[in-house]
Amino acid sequence: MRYLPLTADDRSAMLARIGAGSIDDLYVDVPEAARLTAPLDLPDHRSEFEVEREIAAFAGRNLSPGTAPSFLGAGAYRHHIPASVDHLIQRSEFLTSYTPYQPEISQGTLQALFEFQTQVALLTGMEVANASMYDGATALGEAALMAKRITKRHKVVVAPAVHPHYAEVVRTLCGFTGDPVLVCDTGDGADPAALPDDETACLVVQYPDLYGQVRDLRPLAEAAHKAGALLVVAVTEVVALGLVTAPGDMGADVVACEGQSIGVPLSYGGPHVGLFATRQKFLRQIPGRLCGETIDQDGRRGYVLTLSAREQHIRREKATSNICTNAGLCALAFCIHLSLLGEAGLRKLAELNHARAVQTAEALEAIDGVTVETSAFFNEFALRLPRPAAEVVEAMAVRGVLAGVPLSRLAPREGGQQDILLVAATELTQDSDIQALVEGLKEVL
Amino acid sequence: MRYLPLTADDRSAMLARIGAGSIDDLYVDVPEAARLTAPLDLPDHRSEFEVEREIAAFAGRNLSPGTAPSFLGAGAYRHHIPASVDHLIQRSEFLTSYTPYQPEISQGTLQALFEFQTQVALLTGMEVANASMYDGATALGEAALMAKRITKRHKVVVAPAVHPHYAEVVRTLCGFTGDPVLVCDTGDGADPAALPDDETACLVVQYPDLYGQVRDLRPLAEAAHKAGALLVVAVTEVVALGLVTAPGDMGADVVACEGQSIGVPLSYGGPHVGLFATRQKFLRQIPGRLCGETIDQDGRRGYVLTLSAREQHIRREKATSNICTNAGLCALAFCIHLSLLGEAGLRKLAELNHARAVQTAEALEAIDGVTVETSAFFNEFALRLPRPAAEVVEAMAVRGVLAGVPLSRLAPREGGQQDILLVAATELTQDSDIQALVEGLKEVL
Amino acid sequence: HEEPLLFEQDQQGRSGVDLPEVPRHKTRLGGMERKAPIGLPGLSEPQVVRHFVRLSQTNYAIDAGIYPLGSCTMKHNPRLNEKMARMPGLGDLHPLQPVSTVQGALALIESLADWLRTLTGMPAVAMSPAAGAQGELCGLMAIRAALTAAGDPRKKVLVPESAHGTNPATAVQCGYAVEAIPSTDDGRMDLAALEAALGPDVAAIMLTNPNTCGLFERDIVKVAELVHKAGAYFYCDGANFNAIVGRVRPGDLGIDAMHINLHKTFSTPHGGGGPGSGPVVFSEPLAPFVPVPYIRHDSAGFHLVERQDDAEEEGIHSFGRLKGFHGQMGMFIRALTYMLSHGGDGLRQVAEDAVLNANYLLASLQDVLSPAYDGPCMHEALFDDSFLKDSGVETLDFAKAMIDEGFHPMTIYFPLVVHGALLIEPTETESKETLDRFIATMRALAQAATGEGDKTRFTAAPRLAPRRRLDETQAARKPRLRWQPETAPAEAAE
Amino acid sequence: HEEPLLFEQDQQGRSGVDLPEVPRHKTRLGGMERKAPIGLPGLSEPQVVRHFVRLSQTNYAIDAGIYPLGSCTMKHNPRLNEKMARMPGLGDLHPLQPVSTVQGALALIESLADWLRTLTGMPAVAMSPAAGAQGELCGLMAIRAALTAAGDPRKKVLVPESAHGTNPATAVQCGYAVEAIPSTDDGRMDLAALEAALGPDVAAIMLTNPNTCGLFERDIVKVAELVHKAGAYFYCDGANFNAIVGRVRPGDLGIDAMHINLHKTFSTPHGGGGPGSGPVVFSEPLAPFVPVPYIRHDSAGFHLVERQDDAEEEGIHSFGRLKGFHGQMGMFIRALTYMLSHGGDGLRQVAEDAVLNANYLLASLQDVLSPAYDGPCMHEALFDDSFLKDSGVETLDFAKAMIDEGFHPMTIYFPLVVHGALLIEPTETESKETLDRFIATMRALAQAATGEGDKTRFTAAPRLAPRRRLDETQAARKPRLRWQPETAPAEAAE
Repeated sequence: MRYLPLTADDRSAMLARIGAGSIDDLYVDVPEAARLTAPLDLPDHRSEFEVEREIAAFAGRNLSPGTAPSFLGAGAYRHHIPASVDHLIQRSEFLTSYTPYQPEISQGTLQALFEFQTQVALLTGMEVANASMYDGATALGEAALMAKRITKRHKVVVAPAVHPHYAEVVRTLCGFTGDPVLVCDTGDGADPAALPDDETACLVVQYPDLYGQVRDLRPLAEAAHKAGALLVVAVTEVVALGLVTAPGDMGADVVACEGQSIGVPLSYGGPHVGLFATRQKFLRQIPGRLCGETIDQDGRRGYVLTLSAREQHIRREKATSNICTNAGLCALAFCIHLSLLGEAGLRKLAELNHARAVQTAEALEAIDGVTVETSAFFNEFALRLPRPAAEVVEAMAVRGVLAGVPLSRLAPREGGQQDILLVAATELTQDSDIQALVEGLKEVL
Repeated sequence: MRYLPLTADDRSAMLARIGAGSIDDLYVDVPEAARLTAPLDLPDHRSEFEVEREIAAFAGRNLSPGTAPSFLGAGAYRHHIPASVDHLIQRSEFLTSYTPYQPEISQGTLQALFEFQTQVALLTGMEVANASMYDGATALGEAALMAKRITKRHKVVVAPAVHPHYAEVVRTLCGFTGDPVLVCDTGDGADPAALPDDETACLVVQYPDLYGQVRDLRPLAEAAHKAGALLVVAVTEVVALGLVTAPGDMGADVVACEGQSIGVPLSYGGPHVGLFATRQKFLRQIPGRLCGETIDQDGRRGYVLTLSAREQHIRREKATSNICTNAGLCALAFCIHLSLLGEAGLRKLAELNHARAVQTAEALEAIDGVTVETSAFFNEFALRLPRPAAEVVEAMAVRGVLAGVPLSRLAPREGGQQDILLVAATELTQDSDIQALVEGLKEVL
Repeated sequence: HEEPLLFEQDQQGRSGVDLPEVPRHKTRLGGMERKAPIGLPGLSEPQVVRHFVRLSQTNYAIDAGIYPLGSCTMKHNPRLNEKMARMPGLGDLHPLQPVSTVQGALALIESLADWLRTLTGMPAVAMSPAAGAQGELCGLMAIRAALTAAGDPRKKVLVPESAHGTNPATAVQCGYAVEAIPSTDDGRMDLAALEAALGPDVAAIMLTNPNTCGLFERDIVKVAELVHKAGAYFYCDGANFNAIVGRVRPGDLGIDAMHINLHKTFSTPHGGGGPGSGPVVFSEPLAPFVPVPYIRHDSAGFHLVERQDDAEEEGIHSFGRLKGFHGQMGMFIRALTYMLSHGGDGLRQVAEDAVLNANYLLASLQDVLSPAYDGPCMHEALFDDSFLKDSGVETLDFAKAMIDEGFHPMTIYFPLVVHGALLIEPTETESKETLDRFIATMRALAQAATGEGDKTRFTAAPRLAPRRRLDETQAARKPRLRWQPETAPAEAAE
Repeated sequence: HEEPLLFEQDQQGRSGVDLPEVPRHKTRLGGMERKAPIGLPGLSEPQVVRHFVRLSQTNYAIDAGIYPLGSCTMKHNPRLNEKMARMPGLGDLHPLQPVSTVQGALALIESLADWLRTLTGMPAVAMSPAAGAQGELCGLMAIRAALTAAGDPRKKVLVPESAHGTNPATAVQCGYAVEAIPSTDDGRMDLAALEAALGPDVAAIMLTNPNTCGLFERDIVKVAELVHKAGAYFYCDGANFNAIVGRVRPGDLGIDAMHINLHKTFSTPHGGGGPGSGPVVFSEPLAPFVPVPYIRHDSAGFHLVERQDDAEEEGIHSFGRLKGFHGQMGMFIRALTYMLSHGGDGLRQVAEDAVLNANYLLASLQDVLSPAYDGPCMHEALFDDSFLKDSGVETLDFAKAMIDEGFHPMTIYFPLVVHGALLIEPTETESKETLDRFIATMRALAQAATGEGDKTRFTAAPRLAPRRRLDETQAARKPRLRWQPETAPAEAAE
């Protein structure tokens, strides 16, 4: 066993020191009936290369978006990750360290978290941010929970066109105990500004929304605030914030983003990284970890986890959240990639995404019977097809093209929604990809 | 330009400090006619992902031995490299450091080299080893040069069945200045023990030899020593030394190995790593770097490059070799992989290699008209085919099987040698690979 | 030279990425273009790489030394696992690809689920929880869903005093009141107190086993009986499953739900704070209440049930969705790689060596530190601060002095049931040589702390770390949670 | 805690690898089985990983700080290059695969060769040399082969005093006598001395340009004319090509052969001592004498000419083979990735920024250190030790004091033509901020060294490094080049 340093001689010597006759003597507290005697029905240990072959066999049965034209989005986006990002997060000192409970020997992790918090605050246009959540959807759920604590109201309203996964997580986290959660159907025409009432803790909206629509949030912020509610904004494609007005500049009270697009691989849905930003005045209601600046005994600047009186390990049943482990390493990847991009790089990256999406939309609009439904978008839009999108996607997959996400996979299957295909482009979209999509659709439709 | 930190403002400010009007002023010493004014005919800089696509396009035009049954050997072997090896050698502190000229801040590299030298000495059965050479063939060339310095004789004799690449490098390095180098034909039946005469500096043999033959070197050592010559042994498959008697235990004076099999990827032939080991008494004639143990000012054990009076940067035209940069990082990879293997692991690895080769040989021997020519072998043997091996290899490649190395690619094409195929197996050889080889050969022959 | 913040290294005009020229295109942003700059700093790639390399060099890590944080399980993280997680065709899959194009991914997840079912002896497993704490939430939600379905949602969750903070926090987040159960003098839950507390309003008990004192709850089968008799469910916090994997199946103990921290038992790296992954195994009665999405397998292949309405159709009354997509696939790959590498035989050895190492530490330190409880421990050894009585050295000082000796300190002040706790978990991947060196150092420190003479070695520690003790009070009183640009002095504005 | 040697951590019964069981097989080793153990130590994977991580932590690296080693060119090593070198289908190719299965690999090598030909303006290139020094050998051998083919092998190679040690060592290894050409007061080769030395027995001159004093040899075109007129060849040591890439083509200067250190100009990592790669470009007259193997390209694809007899058939009088296989493919991939990333525009900027940075250092330090020569420098700035005169501080002390300031020292005592040389090469990948910090430190050190007061800051330096000054004399007098097992004391043998 390559990972186990004890030899048989070691084990004997150690048992002798302990005064135990055998390892079984150390398991005396286990009820006898529960002590396994026979081996479980599992294979024995294996060499590295045998394990590699086994994992490769799983990989071989998938179609990788890296090898096929792909227009998949709807909350997860294939972006290019610079090689240095993955290298740096694999450094032993980052990868194999624990939560920085001993700050004197964890300044690397802590300073990076401080920088991450600053980046998130800047990007969202907010005042403060935490040290990350599991993903965008849970960050949104925690945002709604925080709104309930702040407003001391119980009702959460989720506007139309919020990603159904996000809405479901909000419903699970906020509604499980019986509190009301109003989730509008994704395609509901309801005016979100009319939704908040005097029982509403927060109005939850998405920006750009599920259909990729970019719209001014100021009227919604006004409506929410007028009703005494908070405006909580979900962002599933954080690269958009390089090009469009930040939620914080339009009156958002909490912004919950999925940060995967910057530095984190798709990885079939996880681990990703949730960004959580809000106003300074809500500081002590923030869930999760916060890193703060301070000084050491010699007066040197340093960083520590702080305000932990909000957290479960100190506050137990009175904590703002039960979160413990977060998405530290993904937050680091986000921080490194965004450091590489910088102001100019992020802006250009966002412009490229938009340009590629516009090119894709224009190419698709030239197909008979197909319409782009999203009037203003960043890098993703809803395409109305003349037949159910799910079937079209399957037919395209057979042709080796990942054409997008059929709305019916996420939203109720009734009504005209089933003909909607969500199509995303990124900087990795090539002309040949667009051509393959268009030609495939022409054949399939 | 992502790798260049200077901004346009920086450049102006720096030119001002220098007192130069423009960058051109710093190139005043270049003859005017040689100053390039127009850009060269080269593409402009590109993004990471564009570069990745371009390199991937090259990769896509090759058949990777990782995806095809492969029996290629003849001096380069596909072995499994544990994931931790490649990770560790990529650590910034190893990868991006220079030759350890400042030992106080290079102890990591130095201690690893000291450990490498010890491993090489143990493995070859010799007393001392250097800190690496470019590859096995150049190590052999340097060994022959060293023998010339030690014996003060000019003639080098290369026995039959030495890898032709190695023999050619010896001829280039030792014979270029007009000194005699007798290179026997690979398949020459000459008795190598009869070759050394009183002008011979060294007898060069390979072990296991080009045909994979393992034979006792003691008679050759005796013959060489009797003639006043040294016995220089080349090892192209270092894993063999885990299972067969070490050259040092059979009277070798210098052992030159290709170390690629342990820790170093095939990489289409380079970089690999040359191992160079010899007797203590020849210490001051060793080429290349040596790392030695010493103490620091506070009495703590430490390591330094030593005996550099042998080397070009001190000794200039009187140096033992012109080598400067060696194969440091590959030596580190070798050292890490061999540390992981340890005594027990290397032995088992070697046994596995032998077992797989025996299985392969037995399966091939069952084919009509095909004979294994090598009577005793480690993991590689010569297979006589009923027709020219080069054609067979091509035909097999079309079937997606890398059947081995036709001897004719290396050795003179005349005579019976052209029907010889060198077939190697390693721990990565699977039953299905052997089956594909046998079935393919049955069809092709 | 101290590494400045990224923001202090800003120079606009620099970027660490190159991108192709943006093709000419119509803008379709609906007038929502950002007007002001974001304020991100401009650095080149060499600067960014150096920045993070330099930052990393101030961190301690398991790859550099023993990291004996009790209840955190910092064991060796094999690099093979990292390599596998990055394999093309796995690491780069999109969570919403057609299911027909990800059959290998689903098969991998199911394979991991099979290992978990076999190792725990439980019939069902929910793979989606993003971390242990979310696993707890998942478990309690399933329990609440089952009770609600039975028309009896109940009000209370019982939690022993020694529990992790996540247990009570989770119970509250799930809408329950929390009642603490005291511990006995031998470091286990007080069975009599449990019996007294159980009643018709108790929904569940949350018990960690082996518990946070590093002890196996001897009466666990009895606990399960009592809990079930009271109509409640038995949630087991599986944070310490690494002590018993391959030797004890929680399913044989009467447990109804248990999360498994993949990073603890199955060595996915902790990454300075995550990501984690917290699959939850369930008993038969709770199996119909799992969250979506989940995988179903039939002759046609693997299917992903992503929606509550689809689940309902096949009789699963799912309580809903916990996170964005299916789960922490990257962690699944690492954990499965770890399992395949160890095999059933190796996993059992993992537990045994973890327990052996902890008992070896306990036996070797018991005369100089003060063990909190008698008897063999499981995977971690718990001491209290009575050995420091009147020494002028606090547990915190003792821990900080370890830093100057080159060791990461153990967990301190947890569990709360012990005064000034020191909880040491060596894990199975530490060699006897390392333990012997650790023991020698601890013994020397204990003697120095309790002997005569100057105690600044403790009270002023650490002195050899990248930072000395940091002012946590100031950090909390005047929170500075982000960099702010220096405000231009008023004079400059003239 | 100091990291012991691997051999001191040995315990048999441990291994850091698992391997499948060895299938039953007949042994066909001909009785040559090894009898005695080898003596390799047994360690588990966690121990090996920790060992090398801990060792690495005692190294300085370019990723952690400026590494201003003159003539070594330690610049940023992009991680993209490492990723590309490991791409399946490139990193795992066997050198003796059928050529039909490696067309992409050959195309890649040819593509790199094209870049080198274009950047140097030379018509031919030999790709196989394993490092710069082997490139020198390759170049001189081609020259010797050409001269021999012309019936006039000659006897001498002229080398300026300031040359790298590899130049004379190479010339000797190639069978030539070496004659040194002195330098002038402005740091260039003495043209008159060259003219005097040239004659019918001179085979070649080896000149580094920009030279090792960091200066461009102004008279290089004249040198070429003189050399050619004497019937000799002009070998240029291209170690410093990074100063002129994209701005000057060696082919326009009359050069006949020049090696290119891929790690210097094209940033393949130096790895603590290699591997390198040293392609050599050739002029038309030398092109027919290249080593095997080389690549030929026609309408049928790429061919690899591996044998001298095959080469001869197409009119190439190859001098033979220099190393085992075709060349340092892993380095080729990295270098080509670097070139594609920079493009022609970026490579020119590389040279300009390298020169700008060096001149900025020179201008900023010239009043406190003593510049060796006047005028602008190229990519490195050379100082002598006259500023330290009577200070009690030697160049070595000054360099060691830099370590305590967190910097890797510059190259010292090279080139030999300057007394107590300090050769500083910042490279283009250092920011102005870093240079300014470096300058401030150098200025402070220079003032401290030349001022009044205690000089132990220099003479006792370094004090803050993993080791203080090491006893190199003892190392050389009593060489201990390997670990030896402790001999058992005689008593124990009883």
